[in-house]
Amino acid sequence: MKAFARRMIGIDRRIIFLLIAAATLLPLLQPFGLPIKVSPEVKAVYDHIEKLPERSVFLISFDFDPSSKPELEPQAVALLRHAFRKNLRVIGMTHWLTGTGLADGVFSTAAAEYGKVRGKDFVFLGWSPGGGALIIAMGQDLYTAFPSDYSKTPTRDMPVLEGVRNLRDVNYMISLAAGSSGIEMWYVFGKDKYRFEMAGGATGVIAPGLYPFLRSGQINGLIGGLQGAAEYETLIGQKGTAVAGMDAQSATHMVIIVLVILCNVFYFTLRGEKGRPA
Amino acid sequence: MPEYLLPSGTLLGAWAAAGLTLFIYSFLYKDNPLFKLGEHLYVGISVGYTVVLTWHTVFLRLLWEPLAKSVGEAPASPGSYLLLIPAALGLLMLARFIPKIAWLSRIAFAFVVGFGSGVAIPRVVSSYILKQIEDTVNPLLVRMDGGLSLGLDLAAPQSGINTVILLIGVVSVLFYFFFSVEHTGAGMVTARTGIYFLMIAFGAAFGYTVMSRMSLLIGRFRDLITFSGAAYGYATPILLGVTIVTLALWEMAVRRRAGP
Amino acid sequence: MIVASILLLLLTGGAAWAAPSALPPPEGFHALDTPNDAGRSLSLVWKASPSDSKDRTVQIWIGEGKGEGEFKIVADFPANTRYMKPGEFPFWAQPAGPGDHYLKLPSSKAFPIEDGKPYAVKLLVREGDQEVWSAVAQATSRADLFNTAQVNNLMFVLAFTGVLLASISAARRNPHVRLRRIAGLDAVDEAIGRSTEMGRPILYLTGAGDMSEVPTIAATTILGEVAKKVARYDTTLKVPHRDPIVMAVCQEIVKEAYIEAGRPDAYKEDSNFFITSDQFSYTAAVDGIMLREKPAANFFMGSYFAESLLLTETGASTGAIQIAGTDSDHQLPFFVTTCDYTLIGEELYAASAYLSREPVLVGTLRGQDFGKAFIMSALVLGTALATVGVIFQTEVFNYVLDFFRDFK
Amino acid sequence: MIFLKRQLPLAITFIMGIAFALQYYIPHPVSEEAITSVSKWMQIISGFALLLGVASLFHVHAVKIKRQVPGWGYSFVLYLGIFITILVGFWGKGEVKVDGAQTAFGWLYDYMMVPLQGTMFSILAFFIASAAYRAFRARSREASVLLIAAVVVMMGRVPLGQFLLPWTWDVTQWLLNVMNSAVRRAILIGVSMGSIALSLKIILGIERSYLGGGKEQ
Repeated sequence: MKAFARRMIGIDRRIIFLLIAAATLLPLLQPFGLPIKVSPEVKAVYDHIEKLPERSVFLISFDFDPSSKPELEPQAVALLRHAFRKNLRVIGMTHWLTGTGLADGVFSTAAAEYGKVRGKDFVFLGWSPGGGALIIAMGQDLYTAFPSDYSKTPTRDMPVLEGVRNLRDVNYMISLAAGSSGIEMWYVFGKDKYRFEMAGGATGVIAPGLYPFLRSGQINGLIGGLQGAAEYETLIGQKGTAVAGMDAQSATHMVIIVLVILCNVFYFTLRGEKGRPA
Repeated sequence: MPEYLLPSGTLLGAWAAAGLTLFIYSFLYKDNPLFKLGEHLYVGISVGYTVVLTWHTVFLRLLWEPLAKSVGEAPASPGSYLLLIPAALGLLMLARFIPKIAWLSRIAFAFVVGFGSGVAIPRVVSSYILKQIEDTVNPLLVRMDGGLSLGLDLAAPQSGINTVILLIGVVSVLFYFFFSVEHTGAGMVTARTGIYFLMIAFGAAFGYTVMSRMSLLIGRFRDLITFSGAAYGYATPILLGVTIVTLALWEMAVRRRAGP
Repeated sequence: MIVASILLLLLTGGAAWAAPSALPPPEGFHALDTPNDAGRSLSLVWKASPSDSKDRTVQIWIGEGKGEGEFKIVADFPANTRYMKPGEFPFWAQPAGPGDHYLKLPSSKAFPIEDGKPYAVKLLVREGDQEVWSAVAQATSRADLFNTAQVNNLMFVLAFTGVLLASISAARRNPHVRLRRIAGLDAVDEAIGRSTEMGRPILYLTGAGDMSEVPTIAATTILGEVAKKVARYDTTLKVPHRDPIVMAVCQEIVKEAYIEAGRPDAYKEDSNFFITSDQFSYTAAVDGIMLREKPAANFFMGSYFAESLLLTETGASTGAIQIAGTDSDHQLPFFVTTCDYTLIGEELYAASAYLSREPVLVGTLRGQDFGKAFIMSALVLGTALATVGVIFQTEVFNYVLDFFRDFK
Repeated sequence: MIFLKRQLPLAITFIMGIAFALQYYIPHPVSEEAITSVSKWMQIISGFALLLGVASLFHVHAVKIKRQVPGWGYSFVLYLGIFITILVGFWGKGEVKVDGAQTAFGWLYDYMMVPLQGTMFSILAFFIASAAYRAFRARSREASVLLIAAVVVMMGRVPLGQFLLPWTWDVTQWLLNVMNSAVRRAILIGVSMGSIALSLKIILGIERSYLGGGKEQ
């Protein structure tokens, strides 16, 4: 027993690496779909979209770049699926130049799933500089802020934008942000002035800092990190990458916990040995 | 090229990305030629990238363009020549290439260090001292329905009981950092309390971070899974095979060399 | 018909009853230059009224000069909002009385406000179909030269400077200050000794910061002390860098240390070398150095980010003694769990004093202790005062507590 | 000469330090402008200094190649990486995208820099596990509380943990909100004392090791 414990306590760390790799990879390939507890702040976003009438205008701003892709892309996919299923008109845009290609890809894939047509059911406006100033410009006139969309089609007279002059005509908007400035900026320059309802989606690191906004009603809902994305996938009944990701999270966390417990068992087995073990 | 394949730029990119990802991961097995290749390439690219970015954002955008623009104005305002100061200081930095006048670089050091020290002082007092005191000093009792009550709700961060715990934590950890007081007697008890606080907080922060680190791994694995599709020409499985075979061959070569 | 006329009577009579003869105009309305700001903004103050409600709105109208020209509306909000927030201003810089309405009116595209030009402002209060104008108030905006709200910050800096200088000069007169042990620093000699015995290099990292950051400066000072010891033991020192200026400074420091240790001949210019400023390629390269050159001791001083665990875990796998020192609180959990010794937070700044035992540095530590003692008492007393304030429902303690608040 | 070598740098440090400490208390736009432009100056100075760094890197690897130390071939790979990146970078004028189309520089960034960075970063996932296995042993009472706190938080963070032990979620919140903030606050206050003291000493010329030793005599 002691010999075994001694060998296990000094185990080759590459075995631990393999365990972690397996615990991550297997759930990704074959999700086991553990139950996900849906939090009220995610439910609020879902409920709001659920209540919107058909052909309402839904604006989604991709305020992140590829480094936050693992957490925010699943959120975007789930939201788009929900919006397309509800037959909303979806407008996409980004404040981050480096996130443009990624955002366009997400749009195309989700739209293809539901047979939605670019220019008629959705439009991806792409990137334009300015940050807060861009939001103000959109609040005054959408067509001067974005004369053409990402694929260089003129925005004026686009069927999807029928009756939309500026941000006041947006029914609901969500900013998926990798920095707290994304959601704050949309609130300060957009919602506060042009009175549309808005929500936020954020990476796990910055989500806790956004709860004050939620409590004060500045945003009506908040999707936080991969967990939030998994909750949204559960709500729309389409378990995707986030649920699989949360399974992988559960698995790796449990692997580490079991490893720590085992190493303490081995450690205490050895402790009786002459004085203190190395 | 078969039709189901993606455009060549993306395809080549997927192969490069998948290959480099696997080369770097091979480091988890042990230091090996593939990792060395990836590592040196990575350092090279990052240095090249920094040089290009510095040239465009610093030399062109911050220095050259404003200078050229304001000198071009007639008459040029004296203020527009101010940018020559950092340029001169930058050149002093380069004096290090000539040992005889290398000491000139100290003037530039002094400028940088002086600025940093000055900027730090009031800002540190504001956000690390006053703000922290402000957030820690809270009344232990709250007035509710006309009566006084000591909030015993551990789940509410602002409750009286949590204020007390917070205060004990801050004071005991601060005491632990005292340098000119020996940790004996009552001092030892306080310092020990401080150490326990430190250890609990470190453990909690460690456990909390696991999730974001695993998210990174999930992200990488997801990319590798994407690249293993037919549209990408089965990049991941093929390159994984190449990596494993190379490692095996290398391992055999090393053993043979080390052998009798 | 009768019913109708009664109804009509009721309605008209009711309306006459519900609407008092007139809305009260806002009392004590005046405008002023926003205190402690960069200019281009005015502030408005008026007294709160018990009848303020969310159904009553207030509009702000502004015009140039004395108000002879045209007025423009710039804001519109319910009458029961925009009060002085408790705690927003310190007691010594209150722009309005407690409970008053207070509104900062910044320059905007709709109405730009310029410094040095007079403006006239008036309020329009509306409820239902009634409305009433306030008197016209005048003010001129200007940029201020000193933020009086931050005077407590400045006082703190000056007081601490005094304490520091006093304890340094005290330490010069009497250099025998007892200091408590810091285990990590006792281990420095052991680590250098072991590297010498094993004939392996010592790896020293100065962190992610540049030369204008204080933890980096602390790391370079410690490097000086370590280099002196290394020079005496005649061991190899390797310092890979992420910032070229830090590299240049460290070259000077290490050279000076070798001269001071009497070994200028043993100094090598390329013991300090640059890799790249990119976080993770730097990490990959340093991990490579650890695996290939197998240093017997790794020092991690200065500020760190996510790379910390990538460095220390690789270092641990090569069996090196690892000593870390950082003020990056978010990385401390990883250093503490993977290094043999960790200097936590402030200990990083104290390290050079411990290693050199110079009176100036030791005196500084004493000064820092005084500072901490002061803050500790402020925390305990502040909590006590705040609690007593709640018990007796008094605001009087704010005159003390405001000194320990951060104002912008 | 001694003045230029010793006193002038100290004087510059003093003036810069005092000026930019006072800047904080001055709301006037001129003071705001001063700090913005001097921050840009710092970037320009480090831009020049980058040349020192690149020279050092070239030197180290040139020596490796000249002496043919083991693995000197990789130094060529490094040179290759630098030259190709600089070449495509200048060719594409430092832009990653022109008119929506990716440049070669952008390709290099998206398909080499980003994956390399992400992969190196993600190795942390493996190391955090191996570090936990090695370090989380109940060697002492301090080590025990550390390991218990870590395990509880790990449980409370994931769905499976919340499902098995529902109370861990609340305890996690409490540990992070109360215990962790207490410690972080104390560390920050201590750190600030140390950093203000060091900054003051530098401004007043008491600490001058950054100029290359030469303590106050």
